[in-house]
Amino acid sequence: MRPCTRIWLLLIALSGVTYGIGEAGLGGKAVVATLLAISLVKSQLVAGFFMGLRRTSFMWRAIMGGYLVVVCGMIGVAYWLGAVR
Amino acid sequence: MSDTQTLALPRNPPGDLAIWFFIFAELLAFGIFFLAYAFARAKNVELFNQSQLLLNRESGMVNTLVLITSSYFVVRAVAAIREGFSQVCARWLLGAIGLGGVFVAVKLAEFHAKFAAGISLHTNTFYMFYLSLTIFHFMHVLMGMVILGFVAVKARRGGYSADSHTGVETGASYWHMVDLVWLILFPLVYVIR
Amino acid sequence: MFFFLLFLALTFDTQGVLPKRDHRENITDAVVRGKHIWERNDCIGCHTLLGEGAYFAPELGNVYKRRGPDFIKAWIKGQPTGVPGRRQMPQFHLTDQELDDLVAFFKWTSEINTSNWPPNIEG
Amino acid sequence: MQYQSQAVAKPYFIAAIGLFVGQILFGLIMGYQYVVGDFLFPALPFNVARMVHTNLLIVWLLFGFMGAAYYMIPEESETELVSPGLAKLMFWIFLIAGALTIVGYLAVPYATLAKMTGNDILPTMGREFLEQPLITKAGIVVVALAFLFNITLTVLKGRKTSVSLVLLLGLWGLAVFFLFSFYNPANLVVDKYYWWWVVHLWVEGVWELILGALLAFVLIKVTGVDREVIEKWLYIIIAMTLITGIIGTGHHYYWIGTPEYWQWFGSVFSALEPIPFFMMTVFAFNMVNRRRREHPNKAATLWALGTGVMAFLGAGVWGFLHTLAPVNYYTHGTQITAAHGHMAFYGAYVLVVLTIISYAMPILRGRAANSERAQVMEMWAFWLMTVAMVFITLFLTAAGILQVWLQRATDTPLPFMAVQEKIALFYWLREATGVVFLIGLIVYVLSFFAKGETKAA
Repeated sequence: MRPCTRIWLLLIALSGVTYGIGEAGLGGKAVVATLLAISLVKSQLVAGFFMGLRRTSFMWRAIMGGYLVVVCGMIGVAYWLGAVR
Repeated sequence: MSDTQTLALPRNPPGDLAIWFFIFAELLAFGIFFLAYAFARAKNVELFNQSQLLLNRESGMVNTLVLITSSYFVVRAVAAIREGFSQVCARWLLGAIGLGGVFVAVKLAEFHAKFAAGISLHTNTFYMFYLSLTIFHFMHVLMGMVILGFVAVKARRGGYSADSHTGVETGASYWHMVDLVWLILFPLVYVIR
Repeated sequence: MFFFLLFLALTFDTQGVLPKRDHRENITDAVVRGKHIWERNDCIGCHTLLGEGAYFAPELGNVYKRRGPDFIKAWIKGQPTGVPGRRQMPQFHLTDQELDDLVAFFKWTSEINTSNWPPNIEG
Repeated sequence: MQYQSQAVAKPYFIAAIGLFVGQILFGLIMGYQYVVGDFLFPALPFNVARMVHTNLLIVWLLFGFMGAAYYMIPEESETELVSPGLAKLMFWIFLIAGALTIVGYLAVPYATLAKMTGNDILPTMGREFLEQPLITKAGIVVVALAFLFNITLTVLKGRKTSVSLVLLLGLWGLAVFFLFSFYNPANLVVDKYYWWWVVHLWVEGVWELILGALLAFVLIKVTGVDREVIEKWLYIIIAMTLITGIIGTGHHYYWIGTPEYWQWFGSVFSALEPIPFFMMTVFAFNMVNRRRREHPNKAATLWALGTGVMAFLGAGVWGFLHTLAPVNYYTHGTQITAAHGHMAFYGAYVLVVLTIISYAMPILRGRAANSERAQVMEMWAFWLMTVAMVFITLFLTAAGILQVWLQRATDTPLPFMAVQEKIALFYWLREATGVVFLIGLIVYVLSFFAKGETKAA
């Protein structure tokens, strides 16, 4: 099986997990953290393997990785703020 | 910064460098929009949680699978052209565009249901964000389909080769960006609560 | 291009909801005439209206609520104050009818839903 | 000079500088009126002085843009201008119409001027920056059409470059959006909504395209860097400009009666507006560092770099300071806005026009660059004006912060005029730096008359 096919199946599986959590109607800090982590992993997989950033210089990977970490992290912060309020 | 010489890098990402500036600009716009959503929610948790339950999570999930798969098709298209198979490349691209069409159809059905229920930008803050974000993304899908369409037509005519196929990679990179944005948008707006 | 389309879509949507926020059913002939008096004398060259204009003289979007109709008319009639060194407002020689129209314009303007701007009555 | 018809740019540039001087003089009068309120009253009320100040700015920048286009387009298109005669005719029409308008502002009360010029037929006057009488507005349209006709046909018959296409797009956009100045509905909210289509979409939209094209042209000439490299930058910058700037219009739609979602759209997109300006700065410095030749005109390079930096500071940083809706709630319509307006216009548009003048004027006068002495004077002028502008901005910002503090963000707000008296010190400081600016401008004008050896073009 081609590596990209494996990545594709992995992405499908992870999306299934996200959907499952949504169907179960779960909430709370741990669930939010899990969902954000899954999103981060998925988007990194797309960026690295599909967009081909994995074979580029550090700068490109850092820009994309940094962007994803900041966005997912800040979303996490916002949810945490919403939970403590 | 716009040629390899000044960057002094081992490798640039695939496709025309200009598209990457564009991609990062778009990602930045989406990123700030996502954060605006998240922080607006922090002030209004109840409203967001209630409204979120009324979204059609099934169609969101279907569209996630559709976009991931279409992105995968595009990867296969690039792989094909790297080996010089123009027609194979074109077929994968057409498949990806077809899936884009499925996304559009599902999304339109979803929008139709919402509009029929009388929901608009003014219903509440949640729906303002839901509609803005998804419509904004929707327009990117349409734009991506147009780009892939041009690339597919050119590939069909044998316009690319194993040595020269920047155009395919450029279109592919844009399409992956559209997919990547959705991978954050879907959990954020439809699931996380 | 794409962003311009989005901008047009938002403009279209805005046009649709504006009537609820600007109460255009209250735009009487007096309000229309008042707006022209406002423009004809270039009031915006010193004052702000809903925060836009020159920053030389007070905000007038909420002047109706701050001062009331009689004060506004008396004030305009009494200009310039002639206090040495103080900022001066010209005498525009408005008729009573024109003053009423201008006040009608200020009244309507003060009723626009501006998302609670300005933060307080001083503008 | 490679093409004879480029010479028509010269009167445009001279007129631009002349009107610039006028603009600054009126600025100083207004600055003085801010502290000594009855200065020149009733001969010259503040609103008239302000009208002259802002209208002169717009008109001289337009002269600068037109002169720049007449200079650049023949060289870019590698062909003579279609009609140099038309360009000369339009120069005189525009200059005379402009002068008459200013005389009208100064000679009769504004209401009388409105009556004389047919404002009753189609009322368009008395709105900020669009104070021009109906006939002047119509005149602007005629001049703009003749100008665009001339320029567009020249581009069409010659070589088409990215620089000339971006410039054309910007100039056409300028003309198209100006048409909204004729739309003045009785509903103030709708009036303001479309008023911004002229004002915002000019200065944060199509004018930026013109700015980018002018800067790219001068950088190609003075650095000798490959055209392809510069064009790629130009494309990316204008793409970013349009992505952020168009929906960024929303930052004007927070408090004028428009729906509240504009607070989100405006904040999100205008928060990104500094990016194209930042890229412009990086672009200018990058190209100069990679220059392939030492152009004898060092002053032009300085102006170009200054454009990048000051546009970023004024439009980017000072714009960002108060563009987010929660901040803007308190700063809207205060001296903070004035601070931003001054530095943004100076950094982005004044400097880019002076850049192209600095580059083109020596060539129009038959030499590659001015004498050493003249260039030194020009650089002095640059630093005097730029440093003065930085301080004007800082003082106005300080005044604005105090104003917000005393009048807006407090439980015991003071009335407007009481606050103005409390911040008078900053207005005095601003006026003093304004005088320094004028000195810089005088040095600049004198640099055109400086003697010394020059190399032939």
